[in-house]
Order: sequence, then C-alpha cells, then structure tokens
Amino acid sequence: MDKDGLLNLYRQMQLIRAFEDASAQQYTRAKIGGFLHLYNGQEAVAVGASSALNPDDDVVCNYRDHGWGLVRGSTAREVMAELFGRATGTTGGRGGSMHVANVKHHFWGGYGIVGAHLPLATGLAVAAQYLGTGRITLCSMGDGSTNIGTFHAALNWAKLWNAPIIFMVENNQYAMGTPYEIHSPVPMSRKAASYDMYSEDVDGMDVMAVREALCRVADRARTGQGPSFLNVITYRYRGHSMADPDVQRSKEEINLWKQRDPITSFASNVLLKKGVTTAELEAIDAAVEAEVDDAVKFADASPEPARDTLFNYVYQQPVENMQIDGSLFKPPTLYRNGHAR
Amino acid sequence: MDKDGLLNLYRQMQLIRAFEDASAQQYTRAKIGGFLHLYNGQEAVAVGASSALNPDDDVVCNYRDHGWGLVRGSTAREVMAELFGRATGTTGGRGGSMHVANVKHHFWGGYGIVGAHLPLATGLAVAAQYLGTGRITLCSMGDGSTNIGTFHAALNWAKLWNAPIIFMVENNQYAMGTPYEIHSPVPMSRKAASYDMYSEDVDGMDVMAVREALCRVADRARTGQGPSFLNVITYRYRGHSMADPDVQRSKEEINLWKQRDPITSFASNVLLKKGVTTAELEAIDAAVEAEVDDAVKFADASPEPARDTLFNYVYQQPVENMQIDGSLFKPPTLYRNGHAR
Amino acid sequence: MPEITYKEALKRALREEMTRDKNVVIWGEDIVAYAGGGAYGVTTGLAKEFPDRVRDVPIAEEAIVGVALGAAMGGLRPVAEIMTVNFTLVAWDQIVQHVAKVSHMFNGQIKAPMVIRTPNGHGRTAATHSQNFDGWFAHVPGLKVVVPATPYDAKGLLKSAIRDDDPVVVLESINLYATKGEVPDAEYIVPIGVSDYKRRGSAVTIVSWGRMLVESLKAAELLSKEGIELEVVDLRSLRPLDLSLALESVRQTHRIIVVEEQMRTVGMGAEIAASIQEMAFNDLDAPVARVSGLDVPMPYARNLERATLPYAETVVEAVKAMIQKQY
Amino acid sequence: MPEITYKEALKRALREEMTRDKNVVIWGEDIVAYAGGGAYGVTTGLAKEFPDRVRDVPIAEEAIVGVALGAAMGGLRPVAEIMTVNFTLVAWDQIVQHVAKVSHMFNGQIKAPMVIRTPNGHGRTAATHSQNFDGWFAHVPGLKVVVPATPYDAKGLLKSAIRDDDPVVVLESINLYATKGEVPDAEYIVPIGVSDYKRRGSAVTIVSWGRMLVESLKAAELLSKEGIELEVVDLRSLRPLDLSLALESVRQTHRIIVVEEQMRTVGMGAEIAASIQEMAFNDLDAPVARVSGLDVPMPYARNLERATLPYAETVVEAVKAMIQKQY
Ligand SMILES: Cc1ncc(C[n+]2csc(CCOP(=O)(O)OP(=O)(O)O)c2C)c(N)n1
Ligand SMILES: Cc1ncc(C[n+]2csc(CCOP(=O)(O)OP(=O)(O)O)c2C)c(N)n1
Ligand SMILES: [Mg+2]
Ligand SMILES: [Mg+2]
Repeated sequence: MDKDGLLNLYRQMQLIRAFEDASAQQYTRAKIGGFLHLYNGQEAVAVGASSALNPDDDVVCNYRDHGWGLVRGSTAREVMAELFGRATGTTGGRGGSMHVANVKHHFWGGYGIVGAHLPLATGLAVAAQYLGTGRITLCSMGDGSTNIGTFHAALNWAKLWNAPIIFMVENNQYAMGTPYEIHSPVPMSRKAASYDMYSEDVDGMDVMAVREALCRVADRARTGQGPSFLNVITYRYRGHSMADPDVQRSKEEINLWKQRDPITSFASNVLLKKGVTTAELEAIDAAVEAEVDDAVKFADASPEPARDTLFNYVYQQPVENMQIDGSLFKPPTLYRNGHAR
Repeated sequence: MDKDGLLNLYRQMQLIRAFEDASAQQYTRAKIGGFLHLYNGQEAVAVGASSALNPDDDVVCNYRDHGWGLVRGSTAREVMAELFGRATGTTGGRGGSMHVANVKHHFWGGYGIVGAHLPLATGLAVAAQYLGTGRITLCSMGDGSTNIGTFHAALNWAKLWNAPIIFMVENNQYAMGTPYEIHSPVPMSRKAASYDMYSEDVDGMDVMAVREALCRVADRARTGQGPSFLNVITYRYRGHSMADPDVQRSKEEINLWKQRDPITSFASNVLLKKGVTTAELEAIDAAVEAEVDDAVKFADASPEPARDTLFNYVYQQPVENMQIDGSLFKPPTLYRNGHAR
Repeated sequence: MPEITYKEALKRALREEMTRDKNVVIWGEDIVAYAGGGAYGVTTGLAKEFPDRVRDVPIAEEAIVGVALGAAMGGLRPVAEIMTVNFTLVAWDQIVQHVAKVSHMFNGQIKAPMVIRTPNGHGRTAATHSQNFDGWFAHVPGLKVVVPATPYDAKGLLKSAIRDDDPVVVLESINLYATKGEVPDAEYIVPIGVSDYKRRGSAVTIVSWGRMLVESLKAAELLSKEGIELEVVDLRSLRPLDLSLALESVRQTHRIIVVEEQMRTVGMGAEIAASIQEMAFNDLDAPVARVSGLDVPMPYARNLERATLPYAETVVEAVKAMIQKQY
Repeated sequence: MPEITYKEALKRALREEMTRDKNVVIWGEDIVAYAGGGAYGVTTGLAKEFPDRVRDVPIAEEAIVGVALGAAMGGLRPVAEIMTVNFTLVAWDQIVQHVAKVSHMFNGQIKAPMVIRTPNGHGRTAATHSQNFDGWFAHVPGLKVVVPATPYDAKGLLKSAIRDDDPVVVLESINLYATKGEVPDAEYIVPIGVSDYKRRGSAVTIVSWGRMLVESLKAAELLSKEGIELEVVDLRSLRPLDLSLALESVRQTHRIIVVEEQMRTVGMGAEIAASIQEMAFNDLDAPVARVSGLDVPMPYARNLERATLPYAETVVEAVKAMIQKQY
C-alpha cells in the first residue's frame, strides 16, 4: 500500500473516532435519541476490512454501524443527519443510528436484531454467485451474536452452497454487559469448526493485520473457495450504548486496551516509521475535526422528514384499492348513513 | 448383561417392528390418519439407548416416536390407541402419532417441529441439575434436524451450563427425501466440534454398540462432565412417512441396509452364540405378534375422546371469568336487546 | 375452458414465471428429491426443467426466508417454499422484522421482490401441524398477502406475486390442492388486492377466502334449496384488504357473516367485523357475525378435529341463526 | 400508602416470589452483569440476593424460551426475561407451538408454569425495536397474557403470573417503568383475567390497557375540564379477556372506544370491537371505534415517531368526533 493509501486508513479511523465523539456529545444534548452504539476502539476493524474490498462488494453489519457507513460511501453529513433523524440522513431519518445504509455503494445496512442479518448476507452472496457478478459479501457481527440460531443456520448454509462470503466477528469480548465467557462456552476461534470453515484469528487493534486477513479471505471467496470466518479481537472504549453506565468493566481493563489504540499505534508503528510527518497527521486530524463539525451543523440545520412521507416505501408497488399503508380499503365516506331500520 | 436382559432387547426390537408393521397396515385401512412416521430399521437405537438409562431419566425425541413410547413405559395398546385417535391413547387421542408421551415414566414426548425440542430437552437437564435429582436427559433427533437454529442454540447452551444431557442423532441419512450431503456440508461427527462437545460415532444397527455408547456418555452426564453428542448411524426401511412414495432411494441401497438388520443380526451374532435357542426367539416373536394384534383390537374397540373434553388442559388453572378456551368472557345472554335508539 | 387442479394451477404459474424471468428461483425443503418434487407436489418436475434454479435446502426456515430475502435484495426473485405455514413461525423474526421492513426502514433503497409460498391445512395432523395464521400475516405492513380459493385465482395471484416488487405471502390451502376449476391456457394474472363476488344473492352476505370460501359456496348451495340466497364475497387478498364489495353487498343484504378458518380470538375475522361495523353501522340489521375455528390447539382425534373447524354446515347454521334472530 | 415506581413494583414481585419459592429462577440477557442488572433495571440487585438463581444467558431467545419451558416441565418455575418484546419473534415458534401447547397436546400430562416477562415500548428506537404484539399473544390459547398499567397491578399481576400453573406472558411497558403509584407493603395479588374500572363516567366508555390506559386517563382529565366524563376500563389481562365491565359500561354510555398501541389492522382492538358490537349491538349509538397505532414500521425521526402512535390528544379527538357525529 502506498503512502496515500496508508494515510487514508489513518484518516478514516480518525474520522470515525471524531464522528463518534461528536455523536456522544450530541446525544447528551438530546439531538440524538434512542440507542446510540459507538465504535470507539474498533475503528481498525471497519477501516482495515473495507480497504481490502472492492467498492462494489456487498457489506452488511449490525447496529454498531456508523463507522461502516463512513467507510462504505456515506459522508459524515449523511450519517450525522441520520442520527439526528433528518430528511438528509442516510435513510431520511427512518432507520436512525442502528440502521444506517447506503445501497448505491453496496452497503446494505446495519441491522438491529442480533444475528438476523447473517441469513440476509448469505442471500446476497448467493445472489452474486448465481448472477456471476464476481462480488463477495462481508458480514460483520458481534461476539454475542454467535450464540443465536441464525448464526448456525447461515454459516451452515453458506458452507453448503459454497457462498462467497466472509463472516467476520468483531470480538470486543462483551455482549452488552455480558463477558464472553458467560455467553460462550468455547473460544471464538472454535465456532466455525462445525462448518469446516476456513478461520483466522486477527488482531483487531492493528489495521494492517485486519486488512491483510481480509485480503486473504476475500481472495478465497473470489476464487470459489467459499466462506470464511474471522475472529477479529478488538475492544470498545465506551459502554454498549450511550445508555450503558459501563459499570461492569474495570478502568484497568479499559486502559490496558487503550494502550493498544488502533489509531495511535498505527501512527507510531507504521506511519511515522514510513516517514510520514507529525505535521501531516495533524493536518488530517484538523481536517476530520472540521468535517465532523460541519456534519453536526449540517445535521442540525437539516429539516425533519415531511409528515406526508411517513408511508412511503411501506410498499414499492402500489396496487389497486390500496391504502397508503396497505391496510383496509376505505370507501370515500367513512361513516355513511344507511337504510332506516 | 444377562440373558434375560439380552432377550428383553430382542423382544423390544421385535415389538417395535411388529407394531410398526401393524401401524402401516392400519394406516392403509384408514384407521390411522395424518402423518405416520415408522421406525422400521432404527429399532436398535431406541432399544439400545433406553436400556442404558435409568427408568426415571428424561427422554425427548422427534415425531418418529412410537418405538420410544414402547421402550419408555407405554404399552402397545396405549400407543396404538393413540394412533387410532382414541381416548385410551397415550395422550387420549390428542397428539396422535407425532406426539406420543408418557410423562409418568419421564418420556416427555415426541415433537413435530424439527429441532424445536432441543431447547426443551436442555431445560429438562438444567432443571435436574438445579434440583439435584441426578437424572439425565436423552434428546434424540434426526440428521435433518442439525441444520436449524435451535440445534445450535441448544447445544451451545448445554455446553455453557454443563448440562447433563445427551444429544443423539438418529442419523438415517435422509431428511424426508433429502439426502445427507444435500442438507449438510460436513460429516455428522463434525457437528459438535464448535461446542467442544464429547462426541462418538455409533453403529446404529448394533443394539449393543448403541447401548455401550450410551452407557459411556450417560456416565459422563451423571458425573458432571456435561453434554455429549452421538452420531448414531442407522437407516429407515420405509419412506419418511406413510405418505412418502420413497422413490428417491434405490432398492439396492435399502437392501444393503436390510442385510445389516438390527434384529436378525442381534439374534445371530449375539443371542444364538450365547446359547439362546431358536425356539426361545420364536416364542418371543409369537408373543409380540399377539401383543400387537391385541393392541389393534384394543385400539379399535376404544372410544373416541368425548366431545366435551376438547378444551381440557388448554389451561391447567382456570381463573375467574374464564371461558373454557381462555378466550373472551361472554355474558349470560349473548345477544340482548338494549335501549331504544 | 380446461379444468385443472389448484395444485396444477400453481405449478403452471411457477413454470411460466420461471420461463419468463431467469432470476426467478425456487428454494424449499424437499422440492427436488422427495417424491419427485415437493411434499404436496406443487413443484413436481420443475427441478428437471430448471435444474440449478429449483433447489432443496436444509431444514432451517429462518435461513430459507432470510437467504431468500438477501437474494431478493441482491437481484433475484426467489420463491421460498415453506413446507407448511406451521413452520413459518421458525422464521417469524425474519418475516416480520426483515422481509416486511427493509424497504420502508431503509427509505426505499432496498427492494425485496420475493414470494413466500406456504400452505395451510389440516387432515389429522394435530396441534403443531394444523394452524392458520391469516390475520397474523395480514397485520404486517410491508407484506402483501394473498389467499386463493380457486385454481383460477391460484394461478393468477401467484403470477402477480412473483412479478410484484414487494414481498408477497401466498397462503395456499392443502385441502384445496386437489380441487378442480377452469383455468384458461392463455396467459393472465389476477391483481393483488381486489376482491371478487363468487356468488350473487340477497339474503345474507358472506365474506370469506381460501378453504372457507369453498365451504361457504357449498353452504350457499344447501341454503339455496331452502330459498335462501347468499351473496359470497371472496377477499382473495388479506393485505391490501379490499372490503369494497363486502360493503356494497351489505348495503343490500344488511346482514353479513365473516367465515374464516383461523381461531376466532384476534383472528382475521375480527378485523373484518370491526371494520364493517365501523363503515356500515347503519346498514346493519344484525351485528357482524363470525364463523371461525375454535380457540383450541387442534387435536388429532377425528371427532375432535371435526369439532374444531368450521364447515359448510357451520355456515348454514350461522346463516339461519342470523336470519331468525330479531334485533 | 407508599408510592413506588412500576419498575420497583415488578422487582418487589420478583423478590417476594423468589423468597417464597426456591424453584423460581430468573434467566435473561444482561440481567446480572449489565448496569447492575438488567437493560431496564427491573432485576437490578436480584442477582446479588439470589446468586445462582438469577443468571445471564446467551443471546438466543429461542433457547431462552425453550430452555425455560423445559425447566418448567422439569419442576422449576422460571421467569424468562426477554429484553424487549421485539425479540420474542425470534422465539415465536417456541412460544406458539410449545409453551402454549404442551399442556393441551399432551392431555394434561405436562405443566408449564413459566413466565415470559417482556416490555413493549418506544423512544426513538425505530422499526425493529418499537413494536407491540398484544393481539398476537392474545390469539394463542394456552397462554395467559397480562398487561399492567399501574405499579399496583404490575406487582399483583406478576405475582399471580409466577404462581400460575400455566405459562403467563407479562407485557410490561418501558414507557411506564418510571411512573409512580401506590403499592401497599403488605402482600397482595391481582387475579389474572379480571378487568377494572380506573375511572367512572357517563359520556363515553374507553377500553384500554398498558401505556394507552395511562394516556386514556390523561385524556379523561382533559375532557373532564370540558364537562365530558369518560368511563375508563382497564382490561389488565388480554387472555383471558374480561369484557364484562366494558359491556356493563357501554350499556350506560352507548358509545365505546378501544384505545390501543398496536397497529390497527388485525390488532387487539379489532377483537374487542368485533366482540362488543356482537354482544352489545342494540346498546350502541355509534360503531365501536378504535384508536390505534398507524399501520407502519416505526420511523426513528422524532416527528414521524410521534405521528405513528396515539397519545392522550388522539384519544381526546376521537372522543369528540364520536360525540359530535350523529348516526
Ligand atoms: C435478537 C436480539 N436479542 C437481543 C437484542 C438486544 N441487544 C442488542 S445488542 C446486544 C448485545 C450484542 O453483543 P455483540 O453481538 O457482542 O455486539 P456488540 O454490541 O459488542 O457489537 C443485545 C443483547 C437484540 N438486539 N436482538
Ligand atoms: C421446522 C420444521 N420444518 C419442516 C418440517 C417438516 N418435516 C418433518 S420431518 C422432516 C424431515 C426431518 O428429517 P430428520 O431430522 O432427518 O428426521 P427423520 O425423519 O429422518 O427421523 C421435515 C422437513 C417440520 N416438521 N418442522
Ligand atoms: Mg460484543
Ligand atoms: Mg433423517
């Protein structure tokens, strides 16, 4: 990877970090509501993984999806506006934080139901296989998502049909507040054993390691060698969501992981060693700060979705007699007077 | 095992065989309706497995359950009456062929939804563990049931909580008409690998092999070593159910398996060698034939369940104002005349 | 016009649409190997005609629906066969949270042009295998739900379903698979969301669909001999729900009965009764009545099964009770 | 009487029943480690008091419900917490086919004394996390379904649920967790299946439950200022469904509105409307009306979320429309 490429990885990680910090702030100002799951600490995963894919490869992830949105073609403005619930957001304020999507760029969205997106992702891969598009699918999920039935049903099916898909666990070692060993009986690296699926453990705090692993398994998928499983070990710095007081993890543990911060370690271990200057990095830092500030302003100035759009796309294809919501046909006058009894 | 014990295994297998043949006949006479899944060929599995358990161990299986009913405390009369849909059946004609049960003897029933009984069975084991009863749970299933989500959710949970349970696949190599390699991507013996679960392959045409394997894993469960997985390789001689024309399997394949018939091979390889006489076996054969004939007569002579029992046990505990079906409270006169308008 | 079975009509719809559009694929349990193709034979032979497009899948309904949805998002038009409606419950999250919602939630970026074909039915198959969830499907915005009662409608609605850009649930009826009816050889479709008079009359309006529509027509024959002429409206779709004919009819008859197979409490009929009384309050000479399945898990025993579901005689009784009763 | 929150009332019920019966266990996601115990804090602290009886479980709702059912069959009285009602869909097969049926299908040989506690709610949580399935649960014979609206009822109904020999679904309301009300220190239970007048009046009858009951009472306050006195019936249980007070009331008021949170089409309100018009046909001066959620997946945007669900003002409008309208 050339210098520009490397700097771009740095820029993307910093953008996500700055974006998430700003989101947290806007949440405390009640500009953002509902569940807000932040990606701080995990930046190397989306950034490294995405960098190994083609722009038209299909990506699916869970609700911790802002970073994915940002690396798969959405602007900070669009994602922030979504968090604000505005018409200019990635889904026009429909999906909110958990359901960012950018289908034009083959980012099929974040999904809020644990594990439920795995069959969908498998279907995308199967469609690409059938249509011969050459595209592959990357399906990211959390460690806590590996215990539910759809995990099994999807991995099993993908193996059976040799689908071009990568199942990537962003193993931050907690499912909400539940530590890994309370929710899972075996090491993560073992969880694909029942499918004879090619599997790797990856250091998720190292963006280059993530990138390289993804290159390997993407190549497998593209060359007909079928699905792979990646256990990407990472950590989130913040609570599960902004609602989480994060009492169950010790300060020590969090600090230990912060010492391996994906951004600063990439800067010092790779970039500076390759001759990038501190000034260059500071310029990037300033640029992303400005980008995020602008995004917040943009979001705040954006209108709410119009009330009359509420029912748009409940259906894509209206049919005769159909109410906007697909419910009951209603005659012109709702209550009319009938015959005398 | 002493001679009586061995002869009892023989008797149980013959009873099941005769029972199933009679069931098939009664089905063609329209005495039995709905789905009828027969156990011919698989007799050694239920008989061998059951013989290794204590009488109060908990057993759960799928809808192919007549054999299980017969070895876990129900009489041929009771099971046949159930198939006839009569008040004297194992569930009073409620459940029919797919839902035979005998809870007094800890046989918790056959279940019609593929894979759905695995969490239930895990719960029985967890309850036994919590209550310290020392009982273990045997959960039998088909090979086709290992691809659905509940398979994973249950095995995973059982391993996590170290539940005293045996997951036993009666691997007859077909799910309805779908051959194993079409429905599963890996050999069955691999399917417990993701749970680090103790696993054995077992010859399901050999009643003693099944018994011995069960003794081993039952001991593990009883001594706190947690759940096990058994891949019991077997074959069903008949179609999936009586509705199955069984066109997809070749006569050759079926005949090959019949040469390894669990009953005749047990007779010639074990019993006769241990000095049992042909006359003794013939006496048993005649006795089970008579038992099954009697069961058919009993079933046929039994009354249908009374119409007024229809709603019994929808609820076990009635509450104030409750209709028999738990639905709407209905005032004494359904339509009354109100005020004039 | 030639007469064919409801089952054959469905098969023809599948064949024609597969021939028309190579992105139509059919995935389901036991639709290739078993018994020449399909537990109930709707797909028999299709795997031979379209080898890589008709595939047996693992028993894992959550994946059948979810993989089909993903494939629909990715450009195919999958027809997912769920062997019977009972097993859709395993896929309920996928259907309600995902199939129905991806289009709206992602603001129109995603289309899910897929079909879930699945039959209802009974026949001594007991509690876990004899259910009807008509109203549950109809509750879900984002789904279209069709419920053909005749071979003609079965073919025409299934073709519409496959061509539709929204997910369509096709609720077939096992107990109707063998019934025969006229189906033209020439191509046609039946539009989704349009109800149909299946019999004209003036005494009482019957609103029904699927198997109970057929029972209602039998009841109409019986009552006709006594001079009571039913008007029978076939809803054909449950979502969108077209009550225009039912309302038109009740304005003439002033009495209306919903006839359904589903259990009564919060079933499909509840919606229809609630809506009709709301929209035709002053037209009614009697409350909207419901003939429904009893609120009880289906027992296996022949007599108890028979007692649980409505039949033509049940409809006859309900009509007579309604006519005799003065309000 | 001391005032406590709805949430605290639930916790007290759990604590008292766990103290009374050592076979009561609580299993759920994040009820031990997360935030001191529980996504919404109902179980906070209980794991400390009952260490081996309150357990965090893997995220796998089909197993939470299925394992709890098996354990109930085997002698425990599990309280399964499903974090929110949205995730019950993952366990839908277990709930409908197994929890609800084992007792009847196996002819009374099996008891399933278990509780599924799960909250409904919304709060900018968008389509997958803001749903209401009241009518779906109420459709299922074999389940009992309670829907407390006040701290008093929350405690009393949950205690009844835990003691009941049948499976009971307790549909709590996230949006009510922080509301306060009087709850006696002395032990009491509220029987399942008994509705309750929460306000007396003569103008219009409101039938409601859960969050919308509270909104209906707010509406009653607003209307009272204009001299319109609502009579408000709290169903408290949806199955068994006790409409006796609603019928008694409508015979005085002649007008009745069902107020529910669920989406309208084939929701719980449909059953109530259908039943009331059937049982009180001649008492009605107007059709039974429904105030319901709109038929649309819940959007995240504040204004669209607000537009989707009914509130006190929606009830006020509906009451006024009903009073003004002549039939
Ligand atoms: C089926 C389902 N059950 C429960 C939840 C509630 N929930 C949301 S996130 C979460 C934890 C998931 O943890 P993990 O998969 O490790 O992802 P992470 O948040 O760490 O990225 C839970 C329990 C849900 N969204 N879906
Ligand atoms: C969830 C679900 N899907 C589909 C079916 C229909 N079905 C009944 S048995 C069966 C095949 C099961 O095969 P296997 O598990 O190998 O058991 P076997 O019949 O061989 O004992 C199928 C698909 C069902 N009962 N449940
Ligand atoms: Mg995690
Ligand atoms: Mg099999």
